[in-house]
Amino acid sequence: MVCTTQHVIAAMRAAVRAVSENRDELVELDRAIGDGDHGENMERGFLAVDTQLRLVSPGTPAAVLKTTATSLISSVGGAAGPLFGTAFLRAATAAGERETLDGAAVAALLRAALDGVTARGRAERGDKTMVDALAVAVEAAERTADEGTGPIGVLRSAATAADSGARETIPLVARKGRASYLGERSAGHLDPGARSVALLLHAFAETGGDR
Amino acid sequence: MVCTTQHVIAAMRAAVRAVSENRDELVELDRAIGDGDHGENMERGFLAVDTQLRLVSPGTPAAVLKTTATSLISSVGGAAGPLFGTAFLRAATAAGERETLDGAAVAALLRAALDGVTARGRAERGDKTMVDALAVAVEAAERTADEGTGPIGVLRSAATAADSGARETIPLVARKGRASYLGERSAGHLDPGARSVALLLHAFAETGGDR
Amino acid sequence: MKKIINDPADVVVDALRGMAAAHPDLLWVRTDPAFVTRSDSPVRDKVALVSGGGSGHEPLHVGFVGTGMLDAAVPGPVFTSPTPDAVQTAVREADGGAGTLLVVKNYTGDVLNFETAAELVQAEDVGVRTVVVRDDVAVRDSTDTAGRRGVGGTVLLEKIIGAAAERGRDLADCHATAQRVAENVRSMGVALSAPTVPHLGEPSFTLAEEEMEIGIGIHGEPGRERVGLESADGIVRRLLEPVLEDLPFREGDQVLLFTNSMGATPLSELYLAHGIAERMLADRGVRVTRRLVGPYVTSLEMRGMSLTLLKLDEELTRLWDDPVRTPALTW
Amino acid sequence: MKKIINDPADVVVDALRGMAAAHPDLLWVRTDPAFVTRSDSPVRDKVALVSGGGSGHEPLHVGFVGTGMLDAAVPGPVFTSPTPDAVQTAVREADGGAGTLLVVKNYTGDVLNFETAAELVQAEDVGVRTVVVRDDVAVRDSTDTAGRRGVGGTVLLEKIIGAAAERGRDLADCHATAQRVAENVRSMGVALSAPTVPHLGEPSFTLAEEEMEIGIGIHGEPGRERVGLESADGIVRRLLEPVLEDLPFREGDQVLLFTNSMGATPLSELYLAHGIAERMLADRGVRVTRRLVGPYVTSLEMRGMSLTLLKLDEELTRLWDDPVRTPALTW
Ligand SMILES: Nc1ncnc2c1ncn2[C@@H]1O[C@H](COP(=O)(O)OP(=O)(O)O)[C@@H](O)[C@H]1O
Ligand SMILES: Nc1ncnc2c1ncn2[C@@H]1O[C@H](COP(=O)(O)OP(=O)(O)O)[C@@H](O)[C@H]1O
Ligand SMILES: [Mg+2]
Ligand SMILES: [Mg+2]
Ligand SMILES: [Mg+2]
Ligand SMILES: [Mg+2]
Repeated sequence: MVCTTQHVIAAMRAAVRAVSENRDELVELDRAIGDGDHGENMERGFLAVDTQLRLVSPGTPAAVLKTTATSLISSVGGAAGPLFGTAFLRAATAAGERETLDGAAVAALLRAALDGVTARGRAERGDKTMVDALAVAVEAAERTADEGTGPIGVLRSAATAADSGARETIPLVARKGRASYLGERSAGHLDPGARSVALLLHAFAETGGDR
Repeated sequence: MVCTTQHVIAAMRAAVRAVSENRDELVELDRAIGDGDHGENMERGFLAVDTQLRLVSPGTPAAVLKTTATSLISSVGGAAGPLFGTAFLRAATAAGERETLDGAAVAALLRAALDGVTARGRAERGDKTMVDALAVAVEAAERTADEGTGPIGVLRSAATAADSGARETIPLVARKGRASYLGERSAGHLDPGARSVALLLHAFAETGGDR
Repeated sequence: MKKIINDPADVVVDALRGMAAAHPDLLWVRTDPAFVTRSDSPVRDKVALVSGGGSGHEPLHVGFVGTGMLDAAVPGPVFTSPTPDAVQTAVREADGGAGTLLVVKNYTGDVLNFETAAELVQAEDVGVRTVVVRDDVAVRDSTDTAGRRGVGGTVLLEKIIGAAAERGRDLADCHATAQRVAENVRSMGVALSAPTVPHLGEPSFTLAEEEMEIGIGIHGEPGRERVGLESADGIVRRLLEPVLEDLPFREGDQVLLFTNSMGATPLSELYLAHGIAERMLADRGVRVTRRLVGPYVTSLEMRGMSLTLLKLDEELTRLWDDPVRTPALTW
Repeated sequence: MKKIINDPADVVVDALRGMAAAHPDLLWVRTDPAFVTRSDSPVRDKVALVSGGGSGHEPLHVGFVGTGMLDAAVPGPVFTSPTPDAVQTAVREADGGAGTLLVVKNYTGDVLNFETAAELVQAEDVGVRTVVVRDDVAVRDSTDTAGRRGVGGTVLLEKIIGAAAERGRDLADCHATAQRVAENVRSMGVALSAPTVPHLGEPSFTLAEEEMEIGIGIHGEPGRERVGLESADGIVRRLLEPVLEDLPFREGDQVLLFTNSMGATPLSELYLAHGIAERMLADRGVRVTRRLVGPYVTSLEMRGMSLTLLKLDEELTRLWDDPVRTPALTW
């Protein structure tokens, strides 16, 4: 019940597919309360991740995560690039030298990712951003990990929680990111970044570890 | 059976009304094969004519026609301004010192107008311009005048002939004016300037002389 | 109709008032009749360069009034030539004693009204000459028709002859040089959408989502043919080839390439098209030595572009490079 | 989608190639990563002024590279901030040893990416400072939100600080002056139609025939409120009043009035609106001493406009008047 480097790579490949398949949904969500590029941004970013992972053949989970981070930072632009980039960078740091990740480690990585995003973007919960999905995901992951669940179970509970965290952004009035320019008119729409968090976690959960 | 200065003024007033009432039709015709301003141009011109006639109170048919000409020239712009302006200017010259106009005089004035338009615009019959309506109108006017008909009868036959002259422009390919830029695509549309000639002649015929 | 205007009947004069406010150092604006002169007009002993035509093509002509270009511009109503008296009044204000050259785009209305204006001006003992620009190869060149329209080439001519006049050349020289420019310039345009004349309130024609109009004029009049929308490569080729063939422009020729927006084309698309045109010209060995890219001869909010080529020689190049200071063109 | 483009994925680079062809004397263009520098870059011992941001706002920023304005501009994909490495590479090429000032419009993406770029650059021992432009009064100014967007004010800042750098002022001075400009400039915009991002193929939002969007941004994001279309007087008042109240601008203040087109607004409408704004300002005793009118901060083919007011003092006025030579701004 641990997650190897190959699993992390497979998880990232699943994320690449998930982002591409859901590109149009992300575009539509961002069009409603942003500038409509979030699907493009994520797709461009994860295609770069895909390419880099092939070129680099990283040898540890941390190396996979770091390659992911730098690929995102140097290809996405927009708000999502530095934020997801920082998230993966912090997760890489948290992974350290480990060769495999157990459930607790996965939860710790997610916590580190969340800390990175909030340090960078200064968004709080309720600001209608990716933080709203990520924060509840981290809490669910920690709860599940505490129960001794393996990495895949931890990711599954994180993904499910992220779904509801994302859904909960719908009624909110945005206070960060582009949607904040809309004021009250941002209410009634799902935050695209929060949706991306859920998408990524679901992709990771499907392939992210030994069952 | 003669036409006095007052009749000529009344005829011009009728033209003012006719142009205003048919402004939109002229716009539509010009939109199809030109730049859509012919209705505006004619209306602006004849409103200026109306104003000037009130200010000037011309004392002879020639003076009415000259006031009309200069008002058109200095207010219309576009192709129609100088062309109709020249037409009325030449008609004024042809009217000379006459206090009244009989049928033959009206026919002579129309002939002078036509000569003016062709001298200015260098269009020939069949080029799909106002000349196509005016030329057949002049011929009809001359025929009717030769039969000893009065001014109103002459104008009526001119107007009726102008109608068919205008209609005959429909199949033609334009060789002069803006419609010529369309080449073959100008066929199938009534020439707006030809329509204006018919409109003016009908207006004159309704009020243009002792019955 | 979506426009930032007050009364549609007043758009020309209201816009002129805004120009006057925006360029107090460059322009002197009158509204009845409507015309614009250089703020230092008349310039003593300099040939006056005066142009005009229907409004709706801004910055043409009013935006080209200033040092090194036009002395006066006479805007008519939208898409309608100004009247002779307006032109006459403008010439009276602009003429500095060395005569006036009228720049007229070849439209029946413009030609006839400026013709009358020239007669009126001559009667006041002002030396006056006229150059007629007819550069649009979309229209068949023929003496038994109205002939070719004046489009993008007008700007190039006004810049070059403005420089000639500024250098103190006399009327005959300015006129001869203007003729030379007119003979060596060719253009062709395309529309992706139609303009809407303010007082008409509706677009002049309708194009389906996947259509474009090739050989478009600048007055909302339809073009030569309607075809399916193509890539930028295809569009540029459709404009450039008839232009090249017409003069013709040959291998080794030095040219000025003017890539013009019809109004609503984003600058990025315009540069993109310009880059393609430069490449196609390079492939044929035609040497682009000067260029102009921007919205200079527009048709209200029409989307589309035109390409203009002017064959250059040393003298025309020098005059093009001379300083110019107007609202729309400055170097 | 009606655009003059080839592959939608290549629009940014294809447009840059066209710019390179159009302005060989002014610009040096690179495409991987995409950025533009002055042709004489790096300028020894001059503070380098570097900006960038999403594409689609042309001429911002690439059209403002040249003498007296930007040393380099880094265009991202359409409406998307460039990445840190692109900015880093551009700074490397532009920095002449006196440090670099980054001009960033206040959008989360731009701020974060330029922040990272600044860190990377600093690690290479280049002195770097950042000024963030946040002039859009349509957005509530608050520390617990993303805060105000950077819009029209950016051009004015780039021109003025470009002049300061050209005069040889040091990085601290350029930065302080830039802050002063940023603090004294306010803008607000309106859209009459939406832009279409090339690779999306559909307009970013839909406005009915009689609607306009007040407080619009420049990225196709909807604005603050949607209201019925009004006369030019009404539109200008809706933009000008919140701008005036915000700083606030007071009777006797000297200001630069910048009337900006969002892309597809005809120049005549823009001048018309400018004239109204000048009149309204005169009525309140605010003195317009400098002005800029044109499409300078656009949003692709969006129809609409923005008004920007900058409170001037003698120094800012002098810097504004300094010569500038770029593709889009020259005097
Ligand atoms: N300050 C922030 N903190 C956390 N997330 C943010 C912040 N600002 C924006 N986001 C997230 O970024 C998403 C938008 O990303 P994207 O569309 O790619 O970038 P941009 O807004 O630059 O176009 C939003 O939906 C939101 O979840
Ligand atoms: N050379 C010409 N000779 C005679 N009539 C002409 C000529 N050119 C144009 N016209 C007439 O002018 C009409 C168009 O007038 P108008 O729309 O007012 O001017 P413009 O073409 O300048 O917009 C045409 O329908 C045609 O009848
Ligand atoms: Mg976005
Ligand atoms: Mg017409
Ligand atoms: Mg017309
Ligand atoms: Mg974006």
